[in-house]
Amino acid sequence: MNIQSCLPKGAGFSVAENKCRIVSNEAVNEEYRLLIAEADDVALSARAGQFFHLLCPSVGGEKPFLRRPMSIYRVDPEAGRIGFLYKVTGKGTRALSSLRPDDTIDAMGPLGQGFSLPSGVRNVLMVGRGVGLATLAPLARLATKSEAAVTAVLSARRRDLLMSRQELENAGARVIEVTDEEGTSQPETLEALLCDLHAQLPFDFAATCGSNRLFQLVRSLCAEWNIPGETALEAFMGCGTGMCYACVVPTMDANGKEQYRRVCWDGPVFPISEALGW
Amino acid sequence: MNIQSCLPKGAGFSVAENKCRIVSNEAVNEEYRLLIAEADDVALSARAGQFFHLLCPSVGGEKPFLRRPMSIYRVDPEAGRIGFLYKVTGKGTRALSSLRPDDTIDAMGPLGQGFSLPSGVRNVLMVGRGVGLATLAPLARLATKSEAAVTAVLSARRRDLLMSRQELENAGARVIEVTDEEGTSQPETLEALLCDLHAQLPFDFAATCGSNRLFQLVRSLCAEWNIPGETALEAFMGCGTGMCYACVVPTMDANGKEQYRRVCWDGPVFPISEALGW
Amino acid sequence: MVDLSVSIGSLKLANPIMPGSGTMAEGLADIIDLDGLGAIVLKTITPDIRQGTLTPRVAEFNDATLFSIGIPSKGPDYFLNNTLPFYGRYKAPVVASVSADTVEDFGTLAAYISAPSIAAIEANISCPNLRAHGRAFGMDIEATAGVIAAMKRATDKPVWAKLTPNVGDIAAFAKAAEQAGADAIVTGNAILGMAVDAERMRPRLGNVIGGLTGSAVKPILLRMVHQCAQAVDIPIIGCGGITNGEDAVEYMLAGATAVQMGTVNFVHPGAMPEAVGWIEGYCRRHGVERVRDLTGAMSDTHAGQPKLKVTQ
Amino acid sequence: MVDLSVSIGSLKLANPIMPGSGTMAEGLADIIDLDGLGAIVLKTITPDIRQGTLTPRVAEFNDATLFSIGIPSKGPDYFLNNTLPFYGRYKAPVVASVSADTVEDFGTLAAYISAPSIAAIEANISCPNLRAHGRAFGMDIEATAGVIAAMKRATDKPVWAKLTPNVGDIAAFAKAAEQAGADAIVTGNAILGMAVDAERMRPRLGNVIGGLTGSAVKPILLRMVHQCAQAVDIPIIGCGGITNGEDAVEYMLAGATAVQMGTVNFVHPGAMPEAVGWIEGYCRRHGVERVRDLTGAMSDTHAGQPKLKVTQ
Ligand SMILES: Cc1cc2nc3c(=O)[nH]c(=O)nc-3n(C[C@H](O)[C@H](O)[C@H](O)COP(=O)(O)OP(=O)(O)OC[C@H]3O[C@@H](n4cnc5c(N)ncnc54)[C@H](O)[C@@H]3O)c2cc1C
Ligand SMILES: Cc1cc2nc3c(=O)[nH]c(=O)nc-3n(C[C@H](O)[C@H](O)[C@H](O)COP(=O)(O)OP(=O)(O)OC[C@H]3O[C@@H](n4cnc5c(N)ncnc54)[C@H](O)[C@@H]3O)c2cc1C
Ligand SMILES: Cc1cc2nc3c(=O)[nH]c(=O)nc-3n(C[C@H](O)[C@H](O)[C@H](O)COP(=O)(O)O)c2cc1C
Ligand SMILES: Cc1cc2nc3c(=O)[nH]c(=O)nc-3n(C[C@H](O)[C@H](O)[C@H](O)COP(=O)(O)O)c2cc1C
Ligand code: FES
Ligand code: FES
Repeated sequence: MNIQSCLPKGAGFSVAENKCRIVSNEAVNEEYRLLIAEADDVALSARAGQFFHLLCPSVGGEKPFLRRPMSIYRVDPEAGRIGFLYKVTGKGTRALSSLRPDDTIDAMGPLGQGFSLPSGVRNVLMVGRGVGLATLAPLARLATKSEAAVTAVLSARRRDLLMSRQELENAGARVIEVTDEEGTSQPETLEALLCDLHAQLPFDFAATCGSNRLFQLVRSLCAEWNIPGETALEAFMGCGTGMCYACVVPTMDANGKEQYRRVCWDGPVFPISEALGW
Repeated sequence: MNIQSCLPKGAGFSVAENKCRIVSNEAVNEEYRLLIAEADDVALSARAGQFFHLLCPSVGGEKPFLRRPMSIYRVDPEAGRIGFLYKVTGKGTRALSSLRPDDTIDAMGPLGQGFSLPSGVRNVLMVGRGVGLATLAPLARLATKSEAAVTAVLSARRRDLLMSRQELENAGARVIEVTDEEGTSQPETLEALLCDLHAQLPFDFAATCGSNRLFQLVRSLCAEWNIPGETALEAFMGCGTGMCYACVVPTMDANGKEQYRRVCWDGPVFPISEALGW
Repeated sequence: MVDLSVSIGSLKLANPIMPGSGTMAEGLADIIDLDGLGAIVLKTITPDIRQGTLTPRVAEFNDATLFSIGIPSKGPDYFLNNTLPFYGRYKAPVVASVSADTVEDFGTLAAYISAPSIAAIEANISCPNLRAHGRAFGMDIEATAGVIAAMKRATDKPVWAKLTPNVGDIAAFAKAAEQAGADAIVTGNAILGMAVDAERMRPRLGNVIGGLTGSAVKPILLRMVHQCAQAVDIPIIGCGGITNGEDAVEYMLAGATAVQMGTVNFVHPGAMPEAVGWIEGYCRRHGVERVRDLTGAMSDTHAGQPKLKVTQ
Repeated sequence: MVDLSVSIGSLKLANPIMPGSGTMAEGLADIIDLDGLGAIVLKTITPDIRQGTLTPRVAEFNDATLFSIGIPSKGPDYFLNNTLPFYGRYKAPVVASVSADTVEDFGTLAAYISAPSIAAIEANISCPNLRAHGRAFGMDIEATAGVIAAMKRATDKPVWAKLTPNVGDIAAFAKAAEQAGADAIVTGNAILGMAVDAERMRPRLGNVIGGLTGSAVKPILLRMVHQCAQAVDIPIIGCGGITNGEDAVEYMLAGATAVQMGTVNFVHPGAMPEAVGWIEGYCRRHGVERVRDLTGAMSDTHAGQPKLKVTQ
């Protein structure tokens, strides 16, 4: 439900400054919180990999001037709700964590280019860590909807920091968890595991997000297996709407030329072959 | 009680940045609120006519950058409490009104020159309106303590906006209320009333605060009756501690020369003969 | 009925609100109706293709931002073939903005992009990021005049001189631009600033120095607009920290004919249309029939009266 | 143990924190121990007696204030007979600040007040309120050099040149002051600003224009300090929006040897002693033995390493 929006909508406006009522905003573990808010149709059109630019409230003299980008973690059109999974890192996210049910949040979006599963994909590999787990969750739903199998490898420092298992299993994904504390998350160990899985049933698409090391690994495997892949990148943002050019990252364009591209406008999801890590 | 003060105290420091626990902060009528806070010894040394410079909290992105001056309305050394009677007019006082019991307020003070009753005064006249009622209340207590009789004339637009009757009667003052709605508050009406009272039992000191019209009236009566008087002035303040020279008002010095003086440092209380109104 | 239109020389705008160059792009059209604007001012372009400055490109304060973007530019051909046609669908006049390395190149570029659909050309002589430690054309009074004169020779379009606030006597720069033929003055661009990360002992921006923008700079640019208004006869477009209609009115009262809103578009994309609405309400409340009557209508002293005849 | 002392030429300060001229007075001694300061900088005085500007004298923003005070001055005799003796009880060095109407008068006043208890004299060539619309000595490079040279001829005390930020190329002014013999540069005074009351259509200040100070100006003055530090060899004292120890460290990393804190004293009179404590903790945390090693220690680029040898 859109409580108030002063901006013209409908007729061709694909992005809105949605004033959303908060349903819940609870900690899911020591580091992450899940914010669920009511949303109108424009917001509910969000696709996997897109993000919202959230206006964080001012709390006790601390004013997060700019909005903060958050990947869409959950879209539930039936309930009319959207969800964000976020880590409290600085003043913006600290302010977010102060929001209570029935408060309002101004969530501008949906923004950016989401994941685009090539048609006919049958077996999807997803490898995520940290915030990446938030970004990949809706992709699993997208993939299983188009009847692809999904294997989601979740990585974290400790077992208690793993998230999204339930979310991904609900989406029909097979979930494999690896952690630093158990020694199962190093690139070499993971590479062996992934090659094994690929040997059993070859992946034809891979997506990764949330860690540079995982990105490097998945990119090299995509090249080796000769399959397409995508990754979502992060950058400090100003506008989130392609206007300020603050969020540029170096990318390799299709012709192999290195150039800055805007994470908020050209991304956040890029073909894995064009991304250069971060 | 002083919850926390990082500043050196005792040894000659007459002013402190008191972090005071709030006891209550309730509306007394449509326009005014009474804030009661716990205070330590430095704050409890406040004298009638002095003020505190209050740091107002930031509320929802509104940040009152500078402190706000408030006259001391009540000092209760036994209970260890001080009180302010304030009108919600702008962002600072709006922020003050958001404070709840057990919140902390940073009250710097006591500051400025308070009232100084000439010794031997027997019959004190006080005339106040609006905020002036807050400023004059502790003077009544001071006067009755030194065994002077006190007549307090309280003026307001409407009867429901009159305040401090109880406070003043508790202090042993005779209270006379006049209002615009009853037609008892015009200067002429008031002048007749005051001259009447003076004829019955001559006043030997007068104090006024809160209205320019009342100030003009009382000043001319003081001159006519040849008695000393004082008035408390207001001005926009920066520091409140005599450092910035923002709060100057034109005054007549003892030699009849007009010059700017600092309300926070040379005042807020000035001899009525030296003040020029505002 | 309030008449919201204002004239910038020969150019008539439906209302006094437009974006600052570089603070809107095609993306804004996904969120608001650009036809609600007085004008559409486009990002500065350069003759060559540029990538812009190193990252990170933004640092944030309570009431301001520090951006160092440089002028990422796809060049004049991309501008003519892609950017301009995109905005062709709107009826709001389109203002181009140009920058270059030499006075002559300003002229050449202005001539090259003087397409019929362009209503005016703004000279960004003030971009703080192009030169080492921010020295720009706009900090040199002869270069300022030189750029405007070169552009006036090269094109028939109205030329707006967007001054940099990183000067001492802003009014002298406004006068120099006026004498060189500028049709309007935009006051002004971002103020050079810097941010240091104390814990990491390093600059926060890739470019070390950037442009400070947002509410915090408003008192400075407002003062400069007032000074320019007293020095020149051509219209002044105020810019700097304007976030709503009230800010815009303050600039107009101080002498601006129209205003540009910048950083606020990044945070509240609806800010410009909302400001138009607020100004209309303000005029109605104050009995002002024509918004242009607000220009310079502030009283000269705190104690004085507004220089405005109102109908009430 | 961190060595907090810094040297401004021949003058050794116990720590790098001092007030900005005009932002402390006797009243501060009722609240904090002035001996905790690196120096005590006094309000500017003039040869004549002055009342200062019209009221209202202050307007407030979220993160800044706009003051227009002028230089209310009781003159040099009051200064010598009343002000100086008051501060005689403190061991922190006392710095006077002077302003005048002509270059020569700067020299005459400096000579007149060169009492033994004065450790240095600051030249306030930048006061924005004395002249119509804020033009000041400090906006003219020859006048800047002239004032410093006149003072150096007139007194043996160290002379500090307090620059105005209302100029284009601040480094050029720092260089001119250095060449004229200044012992240190203070960068800098308040930035000229203005505030308009839209509803009442009038300026908020009696003087129309005032000086913008407080946190909001920090990025601008910090950039100027960095530019000055690259241009001169004499010490630079940073000033502008410093509210705590972290701000002070940022200025030092950018090139300042010491700092002045201004407006914050009005809001948090304990800010200066607290900043000294914070800086000590910072140095300890970073293994910095001498606070003076922080001066200019920031890395030149965002990606680079601090130019600092730490002991850890
Ligand atoms: C497209 C995109 C999607 C994202 N999705 C998520 C998500 O689903 N869950 C989640 O927890 N986080 C996500 N992030 C990261 C999140 O935006 C940052 O953690 C957040 O902005 C930090 O703000 P802060 O004020 O709490 O931290 P501070 O460190 O105080 O922020 C200071 C400034 O740095 C910027 N910043 C700091 N860290 C980052 C970062 N990692 N990426 C971008 N800007 C940053 C802030 O926006 C702000 O401008 C995403 C980032 C991007 C670009
Ligand atoms: C010595 C002294 C004692 C005072 N005692 C009381 C009191 O006991 N009770 C009470 O209700 N009010 C009192 N006032 C007035 C009170 O300080 C102002 O009402 C208050 O500062 C308004 O702040 P604001 O942010 O709510 O209003 P705003 O109008 O938003 O304030 C904007 C600015 O103007 C200043 N300002 C506005 N009105 C006044 C005013 N009348 N006097 C001084 N500065 C003003 C504010 O401090 C602030 O800097 C006193 C003022 C002075 C000088
Ligand atoms: C990210 C960013 C990019 C900008 N790009 C340009 C530009 O290309 N050309 C230009 O003349 N001004 C540019 N500006 C300056 C703005 O047009 C405007 O002058 C400035 O932001 C001050 O206004 P504000 O305080 O409302 O943001 C840019 C500003 C920002 C924040
Ligand atoms: C009320 C006030 C009065 C000032 N008076 C003087 C002065 O007399 N001489 C001077 O050189 N600077 C004066 N200044 C400028 C300060 O010393 C300082 O340079 C400025 O406030 C910037 O620092 P800040 O942002 O920390 O306040 C004054 C500033 C304020 C706010
Ligand atoms: S954040 Fe502004 S262009 Fe991406
Ligand atoms: S408020 Fe600063 S001197 Fe009075």
